[in-house]
Amino acid sequence: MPEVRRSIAITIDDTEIDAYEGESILQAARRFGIKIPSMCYLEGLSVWGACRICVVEVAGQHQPRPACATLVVEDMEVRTNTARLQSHRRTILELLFAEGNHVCAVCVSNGNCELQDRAVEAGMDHVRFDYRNPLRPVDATHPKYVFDPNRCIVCTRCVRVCDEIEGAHVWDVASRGHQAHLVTELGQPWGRSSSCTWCGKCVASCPTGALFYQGSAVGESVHAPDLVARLVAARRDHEWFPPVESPTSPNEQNGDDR
Amino acid sequence: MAEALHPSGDDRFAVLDKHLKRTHHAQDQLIETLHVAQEVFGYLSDDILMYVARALLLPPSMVLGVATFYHLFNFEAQGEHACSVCTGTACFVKGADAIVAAVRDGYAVAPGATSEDGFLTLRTARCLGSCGLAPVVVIDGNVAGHQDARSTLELIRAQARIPEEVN
Amino acid sequence: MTEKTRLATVWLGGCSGCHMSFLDMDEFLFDLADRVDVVYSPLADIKEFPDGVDLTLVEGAVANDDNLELARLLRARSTTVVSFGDCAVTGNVTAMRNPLGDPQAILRRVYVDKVDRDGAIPDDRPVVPALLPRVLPLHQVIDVDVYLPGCPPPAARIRDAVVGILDGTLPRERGEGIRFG
Amino acid sequence: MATPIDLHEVAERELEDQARYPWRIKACGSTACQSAGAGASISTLESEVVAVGLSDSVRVMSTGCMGLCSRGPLVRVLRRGGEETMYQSVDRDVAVDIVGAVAGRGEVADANRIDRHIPFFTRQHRVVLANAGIIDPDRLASAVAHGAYSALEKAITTMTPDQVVEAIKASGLRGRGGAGYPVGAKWSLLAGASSDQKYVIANGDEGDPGAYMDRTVMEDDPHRVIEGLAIAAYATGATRGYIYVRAEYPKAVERLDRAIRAARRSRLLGRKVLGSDFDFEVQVRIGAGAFVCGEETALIASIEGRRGNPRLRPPYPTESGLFGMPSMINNVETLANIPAIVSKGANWFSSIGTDRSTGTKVFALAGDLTNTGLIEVPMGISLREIVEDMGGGVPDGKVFKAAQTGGPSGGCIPTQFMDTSVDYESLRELGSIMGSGGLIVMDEDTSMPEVARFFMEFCMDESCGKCVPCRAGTVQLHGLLDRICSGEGRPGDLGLLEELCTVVRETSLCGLGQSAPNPVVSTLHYFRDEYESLLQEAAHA
Repeated sequence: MPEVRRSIAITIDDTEIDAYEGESILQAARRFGIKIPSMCYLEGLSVWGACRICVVEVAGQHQPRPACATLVVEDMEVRTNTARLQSHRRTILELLFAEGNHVCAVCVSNGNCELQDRAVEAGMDHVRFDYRNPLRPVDATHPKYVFDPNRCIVCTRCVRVCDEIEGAHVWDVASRGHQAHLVTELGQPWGRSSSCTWCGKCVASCPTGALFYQGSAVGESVHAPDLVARLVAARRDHEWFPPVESPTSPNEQNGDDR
Repeated sequence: MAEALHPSGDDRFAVLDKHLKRTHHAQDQLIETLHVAQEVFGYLSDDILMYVARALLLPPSMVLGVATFYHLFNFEAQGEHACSVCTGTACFVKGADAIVAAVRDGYAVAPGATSEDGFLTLRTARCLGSCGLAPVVVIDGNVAGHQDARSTLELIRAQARIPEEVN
Repeated sequence: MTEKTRLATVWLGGCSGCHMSFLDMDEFLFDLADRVDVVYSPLADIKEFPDGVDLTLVEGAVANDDNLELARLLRARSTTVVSFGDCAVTGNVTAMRNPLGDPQAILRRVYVDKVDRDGAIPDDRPVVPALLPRVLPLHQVIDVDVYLPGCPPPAARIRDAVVGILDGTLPRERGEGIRFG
Repeated sequence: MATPIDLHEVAERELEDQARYPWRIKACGSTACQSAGAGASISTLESEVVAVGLSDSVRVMSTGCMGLCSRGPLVRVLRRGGEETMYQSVDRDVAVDIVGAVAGRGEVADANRIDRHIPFFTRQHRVVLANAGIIDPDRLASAVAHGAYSALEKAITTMTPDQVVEAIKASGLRGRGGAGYPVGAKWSLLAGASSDQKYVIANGDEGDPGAYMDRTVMEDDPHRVIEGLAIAAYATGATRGYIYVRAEYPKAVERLDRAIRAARRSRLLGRKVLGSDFDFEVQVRIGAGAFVCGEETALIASIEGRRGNPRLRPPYPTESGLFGMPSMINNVETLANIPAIVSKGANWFSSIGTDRSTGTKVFALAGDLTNTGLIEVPMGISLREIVEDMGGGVPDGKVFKAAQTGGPSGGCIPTQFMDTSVDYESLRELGSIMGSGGLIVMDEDTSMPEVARFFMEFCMDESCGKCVPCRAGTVQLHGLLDRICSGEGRPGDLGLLEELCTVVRETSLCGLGQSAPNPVVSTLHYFRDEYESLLQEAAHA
């Protein structure tokens, strides 16, 4: 039986809501339909708190706080969309666009990309920083999937889903700082990895076009970020809902009128 | 009783195994284990990383992730000689850049890399804590203070001669 | 009747797709023609970028020294400059050579190494302009007033932006009007 | 099980032993003097003593840092009864002369004598470094003879854990690692945490370029760090401790390891410390070259054998730290203050320094100064006293431009603030921080945008890469500074630089990112004209 959770009254953007004890600002906001943009957060996975897109202002605190990793406290007053936050989010998105090689026009995730969507929401119509244009070879050695690090924002959703949900821990982050990048096993091509179970959860969880199915053309990649939350809920509550749409294979969806 | 030989016949594994045994194959000893492995083998090859991963029951990608996070681990064979130039603040103020440039040009070796002939590995070091003697270089483990480009190149040459004299 | 707006469109390092999309405005082009004089454009045979341009749409990234020269010239002679399409705004496909580094190496690979025989890098200056070391978005070379992303920007988006600029009603928040790709 | 050590007996025996020699020659064997050639001069001193037949009356010993590193190798000659002479630049020849002078044959050249009455020495107040350069760090008895572990004994035998925490609170001691958080408050947080297992951790991951205070303490007086950690454990209910040392300090690791083994043999560590009911085990853990591991949560991750990624706080380590247990991390210099506070009392300690910044601070003086090296001064001393009096001012007739404190997280203090009191609040008001104690003096030739670029390169390289503002923001900040410095700045660059500084500062995950913009903000504040003239040059080019 689900336990009864204590309610905590907080205010988000002048709306009073009853959050649950132990819940983050982001979780509470989403339950009440208040949109706070995020990137590295994925319901069902551990909190990473690194993209800093979900920063909000909490009354009494000088520094903005990540909504995904800040637990609600009685009488907390949160603002999610001040001019300062909008400006910070836009700058962070510019940093991400300048860091990799995000060429939306030729991307499998064009039109289905969280990074692209966040940029639109943030009003980012250009990037003021110099593009870094790193050289990052694509790994297409896996029979079923492709990893294009040019589009990777190191949100580690794939690392976490592979470790926490699938239990294979194929992925991890190697190096550090601006050289931090994803690796499978000891950095050999993904296709040679013996621990990959071909489950596709990493592809489903990827917010951008960094992970996709072999054979996907521009705009064809479909992610299913809610797959993880559904899996976690199913395991916890032993209630299995049929997926609303196919969570994995985009090929089955090619007939869709998009 | 002597430690059992590694199946490969490479008795350096015995040293690593001894460390693993002493630390009860504890996963939190990963960094120490990598230190020992590097000391024994000179650098961390894929085989060694896989060996450590298996010994500590850790995913290989996690071992690689940890090893590559820290600056002091090498993944390639190192040069016969090593020259580390301190680029801490005091050494920076006193002109460490010129020393790095001189060694780089003199031995055609980029900082962090080994010259093609395997003679010299050039490194830049975060503060060595000898700021009173800035700029400081370390050649094959010997610290030398108050250096400039010329004296550093001379020290490397002198170091290179030592084995000849011994022979 | 007020004087017509002097409009220029420029084609730098891009595929001309943005200009095609411009033409896709179809019958609106007639309405536009009532309000603007096209004083310079790849769609018109005008050799020199003229003085006193009110509004210039620039397609393409800055990829070679010709692009660079024209970008500076058009900036000096235009009141409002629009980065027109993803190549101008981000570098986009044109800038995909940047990670590969030195353009000479790329030229050699394309014109010499991959050619069966008698390959040579075309370098007949000034007919063939020299490539810049890196392809740059327009705003890294000159000041840009309005950004109009899209690859290409859909015709409706171009129309909204141009009308907004002409009427002085271009909103700050443009929603989907700024989506890349 | 070994019987507990009788500290008084060991101390007495050691002092008697020392008194047997009419002469003692102490040679600094610390890293700085070693790199100036101390190894050769020490062996010459030893062989000369034998050669002149004075083995029975002269004892040569290698000690830790004597402070005036720029003039090393340093040697002190002590005659029974008190007379003491200090020598500088002791090479083999001077070493021969020193032994000759002791033997009554000849003299050492004046140029090699150091006047002990110069402000560099007289203005110091040594608490943390009280034994550095005096004891033999490799011998427990030598440390015990100079008071080591008497404070631990006092705490265990005469004070309750609460009383120890109260004493630290009353002393006003603040964290010496940078931020200056009140130490007593941290201790009571851990003391109040209920758990079967708690950890205390000494942070010896001193990473600021230009700072080597902690290394000196760990190398020259390792027992003081261990004792401080043991007292912290006793006061907070922890039974296990770690000393996290950066791998660049192999000698510190070696000495700490040896000191821990010696202390355990004497029942100063281990089960039933000094015969009491207090159990405490200590382990040294070695980093592997990552500045960010100085950050508490990254340090914990590193001890656990993971990537040194900081994580979000709360929960704070005192709630959930190492292996998920309540843990407390104190900086090495912080812990080295503990024995003196317990021994001499909180009042004695708080009488040193200022009201809100009590005690002393060790600084590593470096850069464009006549005397560089390690000093320990009371808080509240003016920057002018440190730079001009103790440091001997800027050499070669050059003019002082700025002092940099706090390393890559700190800022520059220009000449108009030379009379500022050196304490946590005053430095913060000037846009710098106390930091761990690196103090680098720059003369008129130094380009401040270059200095900012240098520190930003450091932060960029040392960013763990987890959060976007730090990982990608430091790269862009460095790029902006790089092009400004190389004369290719663009008109809007300063505005962009400032905006990005704000974003990185306000949205980064941990202290490294949050403070990375400080050197830029500080130099922009005081030396904006240098940036502007670089941009003007670029515009005209």
